[in-house]
Amino acid sequence: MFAGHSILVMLAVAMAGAGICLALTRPRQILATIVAVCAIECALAADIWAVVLRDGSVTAAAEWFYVDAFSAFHLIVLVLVFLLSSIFAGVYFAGEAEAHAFSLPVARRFGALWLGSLSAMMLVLVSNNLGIMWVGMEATTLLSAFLISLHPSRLSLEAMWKYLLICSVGIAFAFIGTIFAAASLQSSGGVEGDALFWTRLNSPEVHLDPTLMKFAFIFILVGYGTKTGLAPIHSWLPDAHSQAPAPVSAMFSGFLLNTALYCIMRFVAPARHVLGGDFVNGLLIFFGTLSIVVAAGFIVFQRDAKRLLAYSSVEHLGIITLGFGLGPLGTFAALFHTLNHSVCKPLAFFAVGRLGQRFGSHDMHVLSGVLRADRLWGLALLGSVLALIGVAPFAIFMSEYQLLRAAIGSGAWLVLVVFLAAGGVVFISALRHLIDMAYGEPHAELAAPHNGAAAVLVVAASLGLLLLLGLWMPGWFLGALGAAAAVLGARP
Amino acid sequence: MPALLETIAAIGLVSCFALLGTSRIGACIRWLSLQGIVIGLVPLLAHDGGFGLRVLLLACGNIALKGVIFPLILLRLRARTDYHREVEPFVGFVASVLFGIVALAVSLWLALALQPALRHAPFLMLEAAIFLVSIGLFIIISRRKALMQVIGYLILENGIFVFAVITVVTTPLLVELGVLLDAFVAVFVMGIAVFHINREFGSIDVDQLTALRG
Amino acid sequence: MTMSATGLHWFLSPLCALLLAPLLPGLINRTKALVAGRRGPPLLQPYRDALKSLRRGAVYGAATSPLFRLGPVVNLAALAASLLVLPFAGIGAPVGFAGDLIVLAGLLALGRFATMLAALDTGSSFEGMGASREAHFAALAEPALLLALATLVRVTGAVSLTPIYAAIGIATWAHTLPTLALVALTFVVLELVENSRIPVDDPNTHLELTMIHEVMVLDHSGPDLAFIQYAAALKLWVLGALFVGLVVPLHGGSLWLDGAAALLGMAGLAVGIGMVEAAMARYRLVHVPQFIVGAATLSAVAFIVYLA
Amino acid sequence: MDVFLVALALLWVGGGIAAVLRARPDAAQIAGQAGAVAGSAVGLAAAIGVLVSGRGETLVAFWPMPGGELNLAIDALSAFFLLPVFGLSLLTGLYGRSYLAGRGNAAAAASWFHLNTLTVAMALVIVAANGLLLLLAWEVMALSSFFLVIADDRQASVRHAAWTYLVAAHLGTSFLLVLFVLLGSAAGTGDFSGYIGVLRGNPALSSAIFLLALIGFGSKAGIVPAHVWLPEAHPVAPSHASALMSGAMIKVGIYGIVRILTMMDAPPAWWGWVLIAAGASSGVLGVLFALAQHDLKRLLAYHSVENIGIILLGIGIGVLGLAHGMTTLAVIGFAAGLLHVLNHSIFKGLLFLGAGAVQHAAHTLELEELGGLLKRMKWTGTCFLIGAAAIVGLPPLNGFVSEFLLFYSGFLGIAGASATVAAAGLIAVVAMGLISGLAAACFAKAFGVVFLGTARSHEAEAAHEVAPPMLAAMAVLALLCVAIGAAAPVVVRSLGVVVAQATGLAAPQVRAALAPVAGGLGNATAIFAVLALAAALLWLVRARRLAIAGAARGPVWGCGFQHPTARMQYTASSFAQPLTTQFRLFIGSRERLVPPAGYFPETASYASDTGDPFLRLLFAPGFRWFSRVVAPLHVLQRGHIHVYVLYLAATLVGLLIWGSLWQ
Repeated sequence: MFAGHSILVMLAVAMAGAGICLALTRPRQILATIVAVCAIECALAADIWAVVLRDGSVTAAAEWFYVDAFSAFHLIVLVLVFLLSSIFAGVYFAGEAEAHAFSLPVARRFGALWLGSLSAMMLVLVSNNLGIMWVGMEATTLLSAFLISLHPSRLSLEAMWKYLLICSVGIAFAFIGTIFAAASLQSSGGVEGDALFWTRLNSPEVHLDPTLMKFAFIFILVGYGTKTGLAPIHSWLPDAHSQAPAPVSAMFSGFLLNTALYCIMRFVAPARHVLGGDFVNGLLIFFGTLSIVVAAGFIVFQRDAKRLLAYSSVEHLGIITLGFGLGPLGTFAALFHTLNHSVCKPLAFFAVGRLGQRFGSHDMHVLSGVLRADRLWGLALLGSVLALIGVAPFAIFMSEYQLLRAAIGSGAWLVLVVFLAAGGVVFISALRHLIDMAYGEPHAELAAPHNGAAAVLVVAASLGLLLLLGLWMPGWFLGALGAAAAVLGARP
Repeated sequence: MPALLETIAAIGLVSCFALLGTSRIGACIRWLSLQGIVIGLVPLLAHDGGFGLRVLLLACGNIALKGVIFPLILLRLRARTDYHREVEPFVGFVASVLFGIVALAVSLWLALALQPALRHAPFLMLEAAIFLVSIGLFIIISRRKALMQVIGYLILENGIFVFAVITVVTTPLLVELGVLLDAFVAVFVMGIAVFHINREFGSIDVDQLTALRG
Repeated sequence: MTMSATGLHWFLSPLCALLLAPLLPGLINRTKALVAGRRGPPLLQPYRDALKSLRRGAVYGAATSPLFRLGPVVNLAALAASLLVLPFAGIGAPVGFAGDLIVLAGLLALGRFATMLAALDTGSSFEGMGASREAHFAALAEPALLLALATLVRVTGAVSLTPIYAAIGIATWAHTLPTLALVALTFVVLELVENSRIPVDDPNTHLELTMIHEVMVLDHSGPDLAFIQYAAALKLWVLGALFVGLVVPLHGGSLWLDGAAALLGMAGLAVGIGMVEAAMARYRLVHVPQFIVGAATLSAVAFIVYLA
Repeated sequence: MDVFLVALALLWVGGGIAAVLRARPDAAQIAGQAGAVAGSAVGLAAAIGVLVSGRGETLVAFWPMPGGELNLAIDALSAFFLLPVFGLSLLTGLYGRSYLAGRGNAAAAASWFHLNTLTVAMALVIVAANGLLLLLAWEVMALSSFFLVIADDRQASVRHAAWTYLVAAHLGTSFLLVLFVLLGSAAGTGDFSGYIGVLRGNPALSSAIFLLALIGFGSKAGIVPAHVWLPEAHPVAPSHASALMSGAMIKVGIYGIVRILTMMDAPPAWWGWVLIAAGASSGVLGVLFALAQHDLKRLLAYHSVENIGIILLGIGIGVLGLAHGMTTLAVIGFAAGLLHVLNHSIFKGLLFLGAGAVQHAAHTLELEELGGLLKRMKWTGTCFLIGAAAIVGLPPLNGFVSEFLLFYSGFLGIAGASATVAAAGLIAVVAMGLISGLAAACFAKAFGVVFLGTARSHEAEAAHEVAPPMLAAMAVLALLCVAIGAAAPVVVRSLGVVVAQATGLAAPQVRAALAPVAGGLGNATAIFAVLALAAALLWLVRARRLAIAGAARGPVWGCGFQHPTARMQYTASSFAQPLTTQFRLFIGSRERLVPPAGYFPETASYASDTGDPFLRLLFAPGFRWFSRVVAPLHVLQRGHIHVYVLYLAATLVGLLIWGSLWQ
């Protein structure tokens, strides 16, 4: 199939799926539909990726859609996260307590919003026009808001309101940034009309106004950074992640944050081009490091498992941002880390969510002896958290190693020390909780677990992938990462 | 037509001060709708490119949404939710107005700073845009009621809209419509959220929403 | 294997030790008695005691295992073996090689370890107490011994006992008097500590609570006891020889003269110890460590004095 | 190299099967044991092959990982360090099944997977010739041993110990990360050959790398104060795992230090001093802490710290010799250190297996609960006695040989020309003297209280001899202790090739330097032969006399106590009390003394309890302080949405101001 079309088909399928979910009459059907749609999206995304890797980029609908190696890579991660999360959603909602019964209206709302968010994120990734990209981004906020309070309760509503308001305001700023960017092109006598097109903005022959570009980038960074969860504007993140149903938290950590970061990175190339590396990299390194440190500090005194994972997301997004600021090798490491984190963190949320259902709480003092209570999800929790805190042979160890190479390569000694110190803090405190959760005797007397094939599949696939990438990086994958990094003007 | 533009800018500023000063939500909403209508006219006057179909459509859409539909939604919402209809700010009205004056000065300065970079943006409008944004933020930060925060957000939106219209000569229609759609959905969603909050908490005082900490 | 003594004389030094060692306790006790104004036991009393208990049968406590019987044997064998590296007077050691001083220390430690285990094997609290004290003081005495030897090594530049003692002559004393004197003092202290003489321990007391070495061997009887008594004498001899070789640095070349001088030296040492025992009372146990550590410091000072 | 790979494959297949078959524990245990034994045997053959032939083997293959390459190399040094790894793995494999037989559950079955993985990882660390590969194996090593430590996870103390262990491992690894990344970016490659290229003739970089290595690898080796995880982790792991960890794994840390040293030019003198200081402090403090313990395995763990100190003393003197160009000194120093690596793995493995046997038989390791086991567990007791005598460094066992070398190097330094070297030598000699004296005291206590006297509890009374495979494993190690002691000259001579590589000196030079000391050891062994002869003779005499005069069992003069009870025996605490009180300053043990009062005292008791002072006074307060420091962060997240939006605005304004100032 010709890739240009498959972009359109991809979007169409997602939206159609959202519509169908509203029409279906059985929760099970809806959950099945979600999985099916995500599977199709996977195939399409793979097709697009293949084409992109072959001939550089794919455009469609008269330049409105444009996919290069960078966005194609994110696309793959996106569909992967959604596929796994959708499969898990089936497992999760089947096990919901009566209080949170997964009734038809709830199911419909979930299905529609879920696939709606998917299509919105896809729109962000494939759109060439920065305006449309912004529209998509705002749409993800609005659509995913009600996923948080799928079962309205005081806490979930509080979390949802904070998410909604803070992110909307932030993204409004991002729009100002976008306008500044367009203006910077225009005021330097650029051709009118297509001022908002990234291909145009990024083409080497145009000349941009540095002042405007500078402010543009600041607004973009703060605006989309809010949604990326960069400290100190991450405050909505732990609330939303801790209150949303597990599949939703997984999807948030797994890709929503990365989508926002992706938008920032779209502006990095032209900004570097105009302002030189120091300005942009300096900002990225600063916010990345700050996020790592703040997250480490907060992780020390967490009690709720999902909050802990949320702060860990702040940390890891900080790591990725930091990587993007550390030159070619850093960019490569950041992309690698993106994939690893997006596979690992959802798994952790799955495990905590599922175990939380069985123990009736996410409090880490209540969760105990999970390996005995539920071997499968216990292993998932153990493996994913160990991977998250950077234990080899899991892939995150490798991407952090690459990041260290980048840091030393660019002589960022202070950053190196801070990174390792914060990493140590996270390791110490998270491991303490992990051991007490995973091992020992469960406090509560629980029925024997019944984990279907779907659950096993999710766990095995995620852990397998993490192990594989930690030990073995196929050449073509390496090439793909390299190409993606090259889009940001960096080739390792 | 600079004269008209200046009038619009003036009305915009006045409406902001009114929003800062009034203690009743209903009044706030009405001022907001006035602001919306006036702001909606800007595209028609901003560029002397004449009235294209594009511009017309844009203007009508804005006026319809921000001048009419949003206020109606908000009023309905207020009728449904808010029992005592005071704004109940953290920051008193006088202080708010004082802040407004300061903000005005600052945005003046900023506009001056930006002017050289954005040559063909009418100066007053630029200032008004910045002012609107800052006031929107201030209201979100300083008001207790969820409803007022929505209003603050809309003021912010207005500011950004003005800014977009006067700086970027021509943005593709598709984008404009997309932005409008988003704004609409945003208000819609926020409305539902406020409604839910009111049902759960028995009020829309967001200061009660502090259970999630640390 | 370097024959440090010419011809057939190499076995003389161990022979002297094996034959004459029991004379030392005899001499000590005799001196003590004379100073105290008594006649005291005959010089050969230790021989008699040993032979008598050798002929006796043995009684073993209920708790003991074969290790209890093995202890005295190993102890005596170790001390006997240590004679092979011990230079005596002009007569060098039968076996002299680089590092033999380490072997000497090792053998002493082996004997001590065996004795301690045998004591613990009785399961009685008194033997246990004795073993504990022995372990305590030995742990402090070992560094002292090594320090003293290290100083001699530094002075003579040799790492084997025989050459070390061969190298120490009147001339050496002449220009390193303070160093050697301090080392000699250390050896005296070690002689007293390792053989649990007054002022460290009183072998003739009858209050087990205050004993160190004697209380460890209370339960031994018969041949075991004989071995222990003989081993004690040998230990006196071994450490004494280290001291005497240092303070009687006569290498006239004539075997007999040197030997005679050395024997006289040993006798003198024994008499001296007797005097000390007669003159002094034992320290309270808590002061013994300070006594030993003091000795170690003497050697450290000696070393530093020489280094500077 | 193929043989080596086959060994790893066998180990891992066996472990894998064990992990898969966890549903059927017995089958799983058989598979795991088979893999461990067979694989280790093959691996041992490979290592010995390299040592004998003297020809190193290498394997370079592509590894699709940026900065990494599948680059393996077995040279003499690696082969030498492979000996304890595979040797102990073989014996622990032999030992393990009977030991785990008590708890034939799924977890026990799975523990084989971790055990074999640990062996594989250690072997890979030792043969890796690429920084990233080494790091990966290093981490796997830490992880698999972590799972072994937490095997008995129902007790909170075990979980805490496992946590301490993995934290220590991770903090150490982060230094190694910096080390290898730094070298890699300087050399532009991850391979050791490249490292050598940049390290030669670059003293500044070399010193930095040396310090990083000392901390990173040293934390695994257990240098004070990074030793705190040892006494936590080793006691709680299954005993054969403790044996493997204490006997082999901490040596991998030593290997790392030595390997890094081989990559550099002749080291500056201060490295030697640093190593000697670390060695002396670790040695003395380790044995002092050990004295105060009354859990057998904790005590043994602290002795590992002590022996690591001894090893470092040797290496330190060797480095000092290299720095001053004193070849003989360098050679003998390194020889002492390396030989002690081997020896310690033998007798410490033996002692841990013995402790396991005791636990298996008497269900406790609390010294005050044990006693009189020698009569019930003759063979275990004998093996343990040999191990104890060896670790104390008594002739004629293997411990004495390496300590002889160390003393000898010390005396050489003292006899030598340079005054500074003489001072270093004196420090080494005195420290060693103190260490061996204290060690003797400690093991007199340990062996005496556990195996001698009478039982202090019913469990100890009911103890029985353990299964033949366990005995076999211990017997082999005991025999090795004796054999190395007896064949000392041969052993020392054959160290030449390893030492040559460690020091970078020419083989003939090394052989020339080792020849005299080997000769000396020859004489020593002769003397020990005489000793054995004399002992035998005396035994005969004694037997004859008693045959005539008769030997009776019965009450002896127990100072008037005609009916001694078990409770009258000297306890471990009391035995060590004089020394622990004397060194209270260093040990910081908390003593509880209830002195007898009045003429007819009812009760009087003495007990001492020594938690690790570094853990108690340094690390734990540090952690508490840190969590106190970060606690105020709460304030940033109080739940007020207005404040959050304010953060947003503030960030924006701040950035805008900064941006407008930025040029």
